[in-house]
Amino acid sequence: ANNDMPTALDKEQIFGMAEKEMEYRVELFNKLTHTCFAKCVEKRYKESELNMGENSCIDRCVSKYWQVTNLIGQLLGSGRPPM
Amino acid sequence: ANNDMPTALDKEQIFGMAEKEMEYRVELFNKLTHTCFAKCVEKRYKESELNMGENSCIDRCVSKYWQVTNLIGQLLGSGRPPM
Amino acid sequence: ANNDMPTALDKEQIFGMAEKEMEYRVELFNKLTHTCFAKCVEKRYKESELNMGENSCIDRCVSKYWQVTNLIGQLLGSGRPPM
Amino acid sequence: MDKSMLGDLGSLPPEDQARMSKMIDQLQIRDSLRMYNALVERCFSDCVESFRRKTLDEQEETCVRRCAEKFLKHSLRVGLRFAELNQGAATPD
Amino acid sequence: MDKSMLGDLGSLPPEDQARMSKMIDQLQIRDSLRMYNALVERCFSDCVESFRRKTLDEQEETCVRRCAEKFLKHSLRVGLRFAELNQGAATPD
Amino acid sequence: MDKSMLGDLGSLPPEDQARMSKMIDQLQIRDSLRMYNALVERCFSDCVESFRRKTLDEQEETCVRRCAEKFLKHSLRVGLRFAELNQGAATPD
Repeated sequence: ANNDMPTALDKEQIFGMAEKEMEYRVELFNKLTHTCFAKCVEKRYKESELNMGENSCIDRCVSKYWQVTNLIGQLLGSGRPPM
Repeated sequence: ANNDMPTALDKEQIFGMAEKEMEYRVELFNKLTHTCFAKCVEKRYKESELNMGENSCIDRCVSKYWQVTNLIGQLLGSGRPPM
Repeated sequence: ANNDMPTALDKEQIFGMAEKEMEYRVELFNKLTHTCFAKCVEKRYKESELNMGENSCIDRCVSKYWQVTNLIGQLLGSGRPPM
Repeated sequence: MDKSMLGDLGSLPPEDQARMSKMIDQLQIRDSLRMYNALVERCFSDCVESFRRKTLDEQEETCVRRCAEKFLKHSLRVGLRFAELNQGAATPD
Repeated sequence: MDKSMLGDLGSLPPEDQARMSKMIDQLQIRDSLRMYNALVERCFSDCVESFRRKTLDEQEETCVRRCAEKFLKHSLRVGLRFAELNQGAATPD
Repeated sequence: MDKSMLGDLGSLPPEDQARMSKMIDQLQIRDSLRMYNALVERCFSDCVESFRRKTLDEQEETCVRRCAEKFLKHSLRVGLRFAELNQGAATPD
């Protein structure tokens, strides 16, 4: 669908947008990581391994965070998936 | 007073400073927005409208935040308004 | 040891890395400052001077923060000191 | 945030206006993506407490929707008040 | 974070690929330094409470080590899950 | 933060020194504006609790002043200690 887009916008803008998009992904990943660590990992740090409960909490946390990202993306009416 | 400033500094520096200044304004606005949301908006989210109490709290919060920005700007001796 | 490094990497990359490195130092300093302020300075703000207890807490806080930075740097296996 | 808050470009020569305008566009794109990230983080943190299932339940979804809508209304209101204060404080150039 | 998460470069002309690749490298360096800073801040905040001495005691040091190791394992796991979701959501270009 | 903390430029050729110096200046401007924003946020959050009036009362104003002064003194002290540790850790180039 967007085969000939590059002729329409100039290249600097395309690279600028790609850069912002990647910064956004990195930030999404970092916020998700820190939020799920705070929600799932026991702060006493009695051991250096993640236990089973923490691991399954992390998986569900990532999944729910992803859903919230999509849900809010729809509300903002971007019309495209957040990634 | 500063009519002929552009000749003194080179253009790159002017654009660089304008960019920093704008980043600063965006960050001020974002911090203000997040701080006043945390101070004024009820976290239970029982409805999607802001109620009267929240609205007037927001207005006062913005006003006070602005005053704190000015007050600290004076203390820092910038000699210019923060915006 | 690294006398002739500048010929190997191109200059843009060196400046790019120097910039990231400096951003990292600034961020380290800022995080340290905010963390130690939160840990050591009394939030009642009864006076505008730091008292003796606060001052010695700050010195120890900086020292310990520094050690944590080094400790985690070793764990990450960077092989170089964090600064 | 509203473009007008970022400065008055009227007094610049055209080529500088164009450059400044591009810079503002870039800042706005970055800012809106950051806002999106911050909104997701806030509403997730406020609304999702349980991790016994991997999908949002109805209550969580409702909470997230309201949180996001409230935040957007809030943000709009702050923008208006902020612009008023800005105008009051602005000095003629 | 894994480079592949940042996008598919295969469809670009070579010189653009090179430029994009450099940009990604720069972002990754910045990101890993930020991660390092954030990890230090978190483990320091969680593990160091007392300021009666200027050196870490053994208990604090153990806590910091475990905190950092746990965080790294956590981060790895999040990366895997995130990549799966990303792939599921990806549309063919 | 002090410029000297950001690195030793003595060993570079003059044109690179100039470029590096400009880069440091840019970082310092950005950093001081961020510090200003962070200081406002912190002192506002710590000192302003009531929103029944739209202007600061005397007590809030005093609190903000002291908070800002304390933070600046704190920041100065941290800078000194940080520089000492930095020097101790510095390896000759």
